[in-house]
Amino acid sequence: MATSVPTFCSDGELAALTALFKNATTAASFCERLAVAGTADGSVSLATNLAAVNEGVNTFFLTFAGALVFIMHAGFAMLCAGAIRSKNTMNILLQTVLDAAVSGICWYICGWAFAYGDVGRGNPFIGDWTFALVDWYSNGNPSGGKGRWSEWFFQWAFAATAATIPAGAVAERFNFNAYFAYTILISAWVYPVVVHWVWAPRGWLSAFNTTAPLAGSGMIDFAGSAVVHMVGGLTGLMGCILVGPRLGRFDSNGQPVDMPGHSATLVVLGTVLLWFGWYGFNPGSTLNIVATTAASSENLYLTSGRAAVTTTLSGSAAAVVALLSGLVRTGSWDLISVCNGALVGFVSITAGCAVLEPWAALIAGGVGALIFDATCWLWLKLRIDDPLSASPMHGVCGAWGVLVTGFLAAPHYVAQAYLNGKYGAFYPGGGGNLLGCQVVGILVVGAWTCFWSGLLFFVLKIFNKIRISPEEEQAGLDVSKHGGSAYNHDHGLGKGVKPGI
Amino acid sequence: MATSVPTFCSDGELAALTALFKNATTAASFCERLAVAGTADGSVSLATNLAAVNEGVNTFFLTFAGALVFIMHAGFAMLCAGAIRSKNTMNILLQTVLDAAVSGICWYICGWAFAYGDVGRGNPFIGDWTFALVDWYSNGNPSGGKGRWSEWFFQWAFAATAATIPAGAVAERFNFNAYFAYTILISAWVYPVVVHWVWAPRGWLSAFNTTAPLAGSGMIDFAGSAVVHMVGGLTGLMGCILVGPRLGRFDSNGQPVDMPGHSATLVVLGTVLLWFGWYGFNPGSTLNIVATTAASSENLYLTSGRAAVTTTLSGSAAAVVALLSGLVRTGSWDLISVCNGALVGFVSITAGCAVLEPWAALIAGGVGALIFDATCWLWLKLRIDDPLSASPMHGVCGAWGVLVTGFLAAPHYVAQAYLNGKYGAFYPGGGGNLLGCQVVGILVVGAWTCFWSGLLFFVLKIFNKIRISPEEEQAGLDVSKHGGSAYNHDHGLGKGVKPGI
Amino acid sequence: FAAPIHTSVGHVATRICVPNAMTKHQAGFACLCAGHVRVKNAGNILMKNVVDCSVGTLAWYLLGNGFAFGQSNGRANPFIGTGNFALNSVSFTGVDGEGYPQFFFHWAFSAAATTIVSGAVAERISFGTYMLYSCFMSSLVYPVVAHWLWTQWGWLSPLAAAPLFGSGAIDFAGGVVVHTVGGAASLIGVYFCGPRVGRFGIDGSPCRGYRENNSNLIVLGTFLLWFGWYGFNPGSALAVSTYSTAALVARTAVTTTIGAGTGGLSAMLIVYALTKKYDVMALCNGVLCGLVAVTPGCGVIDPWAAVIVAVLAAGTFIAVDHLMLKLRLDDVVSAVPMHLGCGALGTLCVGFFARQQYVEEVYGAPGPAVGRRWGVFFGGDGRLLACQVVALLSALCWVSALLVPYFWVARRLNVVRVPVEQEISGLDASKYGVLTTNELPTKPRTKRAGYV
Repeated sequence: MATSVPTFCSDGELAALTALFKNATTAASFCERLAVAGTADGSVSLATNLAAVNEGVNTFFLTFAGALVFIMHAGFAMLCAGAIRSKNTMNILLQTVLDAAVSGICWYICGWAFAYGDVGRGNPFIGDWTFALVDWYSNGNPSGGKGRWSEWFFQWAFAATAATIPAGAVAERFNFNAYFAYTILISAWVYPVVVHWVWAPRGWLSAFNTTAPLAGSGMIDFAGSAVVHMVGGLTGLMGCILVGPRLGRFDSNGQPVDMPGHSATLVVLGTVLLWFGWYGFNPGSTLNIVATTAASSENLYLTSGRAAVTTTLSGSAAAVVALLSGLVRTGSWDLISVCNGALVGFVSITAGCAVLEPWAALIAGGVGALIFDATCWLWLKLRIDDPLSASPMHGVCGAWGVLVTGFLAAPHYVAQAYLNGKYGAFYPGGGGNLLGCQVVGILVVGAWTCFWSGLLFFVLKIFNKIRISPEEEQAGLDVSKHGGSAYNHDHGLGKGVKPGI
Repeated sequence: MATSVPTFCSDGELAALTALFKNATTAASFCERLAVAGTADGSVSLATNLAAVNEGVNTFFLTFAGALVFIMHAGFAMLCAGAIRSKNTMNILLQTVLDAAVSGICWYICGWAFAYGDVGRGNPFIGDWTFALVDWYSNGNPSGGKGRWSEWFFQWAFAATAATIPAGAVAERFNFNAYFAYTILISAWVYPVVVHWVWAPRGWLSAFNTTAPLAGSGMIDFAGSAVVHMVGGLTGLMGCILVGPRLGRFDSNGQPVDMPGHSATLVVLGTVLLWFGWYGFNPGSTLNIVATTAASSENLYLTSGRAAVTTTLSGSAAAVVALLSGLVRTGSWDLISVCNGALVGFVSITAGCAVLEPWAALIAGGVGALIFDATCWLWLKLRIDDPLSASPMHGVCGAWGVLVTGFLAAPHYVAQAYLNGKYGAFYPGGGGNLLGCQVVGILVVGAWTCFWSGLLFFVLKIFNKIRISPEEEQAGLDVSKHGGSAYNHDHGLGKGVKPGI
Repeated sequence: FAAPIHTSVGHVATRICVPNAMTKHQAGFACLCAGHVRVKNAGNILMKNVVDCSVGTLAWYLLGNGFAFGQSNGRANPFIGTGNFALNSVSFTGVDGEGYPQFFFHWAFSAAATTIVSGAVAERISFGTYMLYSCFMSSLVYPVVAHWLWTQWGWLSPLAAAPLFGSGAIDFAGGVVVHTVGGAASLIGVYFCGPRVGRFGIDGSPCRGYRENNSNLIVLGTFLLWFGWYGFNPGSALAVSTYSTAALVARTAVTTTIGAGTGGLSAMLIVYALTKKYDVMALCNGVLCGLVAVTPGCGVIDPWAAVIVAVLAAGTFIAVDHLMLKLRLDDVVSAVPMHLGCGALGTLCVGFFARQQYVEEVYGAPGPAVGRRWGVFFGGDGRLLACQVVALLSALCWVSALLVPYFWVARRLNVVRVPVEQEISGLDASKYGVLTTNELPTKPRTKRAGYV
């Protein structure tokens, strides 16, 4: 398309080369052939083109991965809907959809700013810049260069996931206003601050902090076992402790009464969709897939590919262990156990998916499944009623995932994915720095989350706004709050129960 | 970030250029601009960077294609659940989820090693290296360079698909232990060996075998009509022959009694999810989307793009043919026929999606649909009860897909996708080499699969472990084996049927 | 050499991966529609969705792709494409000839436009009429509008050598081409089909029980559609190989997200204000309205503008939905308010909110013959707005000109609806030989506690 042939040489250089080759045509042709490396006026350069292509590929990668993370909402919705009784289905579906919507707005207004708004002036505790994406276009952002829209999008998908996890724990009896309050609290305040600590380049816990990392190491939480899952799971735990068990969940002797979900098909659909989405969650967390130097590109794509493999193996191991554990406990091949097991495996590998060996992934998943079963048993003894087992799964196994990374993070993989290079205590020479950071991380993130969510739910409880009335609970939330039932299986002539619009 | 400016020239070269340009600054600038092509000490080179970027893009491509293949499990789960009676729903859902988990572990322990573990020492029959991903990081792998994690992941998704296909054929009456046995057998032994034959660079049937290909051609099975679908479908066939029909499927005169599935909505959801996943299955089977030379990149992306188009056309043609055939047979517009038709179209194009013209894809799909209908009719005459029609669909139409490729593989497309370049018998000059290899492939893969699965099921039958008791079958597997029912539409206070934990 | 390869890699990779997400769109529509119709007709609607995919593909392969993007000897006229039918002589090499991926991507778009109608006329249209309509839509109606707005020859296209009013109409991802066309077709279909038996009482007031059957399916469908939209909108950039297109792709993902979130929340709150119920259907509809409304402008507006557009969309949807019922137009899944109402609204909003630097990023800087115009609120002079209005009106005229006669003739021939007996017993049992839920009649009916 170009009207003039691009040339590498300035006029002076061309003249000198003409003198050298003793032929103007040869010199011109020589300079034209060199032009792939650049031109005298800088208008063409393969290196610039390649850098732009890199950025394009990275954007595509991150957008696509973000979309996969987003599809996890469909998974959560189906899982939650299937695992509760049909009279409260609409309520939980509403919450899942609303989580995505509300977290989008919160993340836009202040979430991103608290988490990553720290270019040149943030502090180790919190970011303070680019509220409401202001000046996003014209200013730089943490990754340098123009504002990376795709990064905002990807991180939003994560925030939405954290916000939607507690819904399962408090299902079937939570007041809708209380639900509204906590979803805003998490996505606008609790979650972004934790992200800043653990993932931002200046965060005090961050392994990306190269100036003053904690214990010379920082905490390794690759895709968010602590940041996403512990925050969501522990909020759910505080919620279901303070709201109390569902009516009739425990009989007068304190023995649990089974309340099976209404559709195993939906549970499986939800599980498989979550599994699918996890391949955006974990491999996508490299944030880039190519870079401008060969060595960093290699680190990125090996890390991302490995994350897919360890995720698969951990989930598989946990599902099989959960199947066998369920067989021992109940004597039947339990579908719900297997589904929960697979999800537990994914939660347990999320922190370490980039830095664990495949065999370590099997251990993380398998042990995670046992911890999950033990926690569920303990919760029932303590009369904590968590319909979806969200707090054992995300809260407790999230912590386990962070911990196991402190033991088993492999040296050569840590070197690929992180700069500080402190690795697991199991490997000779690992030392306890990383493990110490992981423990500190678990404690601090746990305390922060429990404090804020506990405070919120306690205040709501004082004002008696946390729980619906027993009559409403008996009738089901769908009828009492949402104007109808989720299923209208009439074969007749439209004698449905909903008022027509 | 760079502390010193990279330069193309050694000191001697710089001195000579300074003399030429009569100016040290010009000479230095000249060498800096050239540095994009490389440096004197080899530390920077655009070609190296580009190779790394390529690898990054390929990793991205393969990881997401693998994720798409994985979502086919959601499709299988919904399809199977919808097409059987609700009393056995949990059983088949459990199998589908467990297939993914078990195949992950089998593929880790020995599947990959049998299939692709052949660097520098494998034989044409089986691979023997990298069991349990050992030394994956430090050693090379078949694609050269460091271990490609994403390739393991992608191939696992294929193995899981092969393992999950038979579940539909033996649904509603199979013993769970027998199911466990065959899923391990397929994913650890039967399937990996076939993969080695047909896809590994040394496999005796492989079209990628450039040293001694069968008949100078090798068998073209681009995305696995034989490798994946025939293996799965014929295992299902052996299973449903040896386990016998469901109780009440044939009346005392041998006439089939209709046993409709319990939810057409789930069947359609499953079909569309499978359709979606197939766009990872077929286009992803190029394994790479860019390469280091322009010509090979072009071959890769044209092949991959074409696979998406032929897949779409074949599925559409088969769906329409199946609709019309159903209309002729039953006089009604049959939804299930259309869904099956679309899937048959995809199976039929899987072997040839990279090498068939669009019109040939229409033929492959349309004829496939008729073959499917004829096979289903024949199965009923023979009193073979395949609830999901998995064996006509995957087994028989898989063979058809391989066969049609032998006739209609287009010369210029074969040249793009394969090295040996033998094309279909329909085209002038094609000769019979490719067709011969396809026939040999069908026979050998069929015999291998039928032998192992037949042996397994025969042994199980001798020990009376293949089928559940008539009482259990009558009551439904969910209640008898899985401790409950898939659907609990009670609005009451937790009087569920599941035993408490 | 290397750079062009990467450019084309970007092209091909986007186009291959993106329609995958678009296929998810079909799954979304299927679930959404099946969730909305009464159980007795679920098989029918599912059937139509699968058929759209199949029949529509063949029509698109044979004719549609040629009318939309075809050329002969590098030329085409401003009104309609003229070559490359049945993928004939499409060039498959080089950067500009991505014939297969382009076919695949736009196939997914045309299937989306066609399927919109199936929900609106659900539960009563005859299958034959629908199938013929589906062919007609994907072979002629949709492709011509796509040609106008999205090709370098189209008379409304901003990519043209001399665009309309020096600007051309901006329809980034199909607010006119997909949604307005689909929505207008729905309106025509709904009008000519007439309401379902018993939908309106003798006094014209709507009867109960005609909306919503399974909220699980509706929510699943909503999420799948939302997911698919990340293929629909960001994918419309069609390449990611430079800084500006990369930023563009990502920005569309951001505006799409914010539009969906705001739309859902606003619709839910409006309905809460009206009925004091938190309504999951309103939320889901609101999400989809937000998505539809940001579609035409998602590449050229700011995040805050997406908030405003989505709030307006939620209001428009609810108002038009009520209006439809007042006019006794029975639109089963509210396709008209959603796709026509919000699609048109979004198209107009582009004329107000489009930002200069984004417009130039997407469509190129102004040249000697090619002007660039931007939104009225950013000091644009209204020419873009005028183009948007013209595009909207001409698309409406085109769809009406083709589909009104089609449905009119079908009604005169009395083949547009199924017989009333079949409608009452449900299409599934009478026509398709299946019930979607085979065990329902034998299972005990669900108890509806505390309700009459």
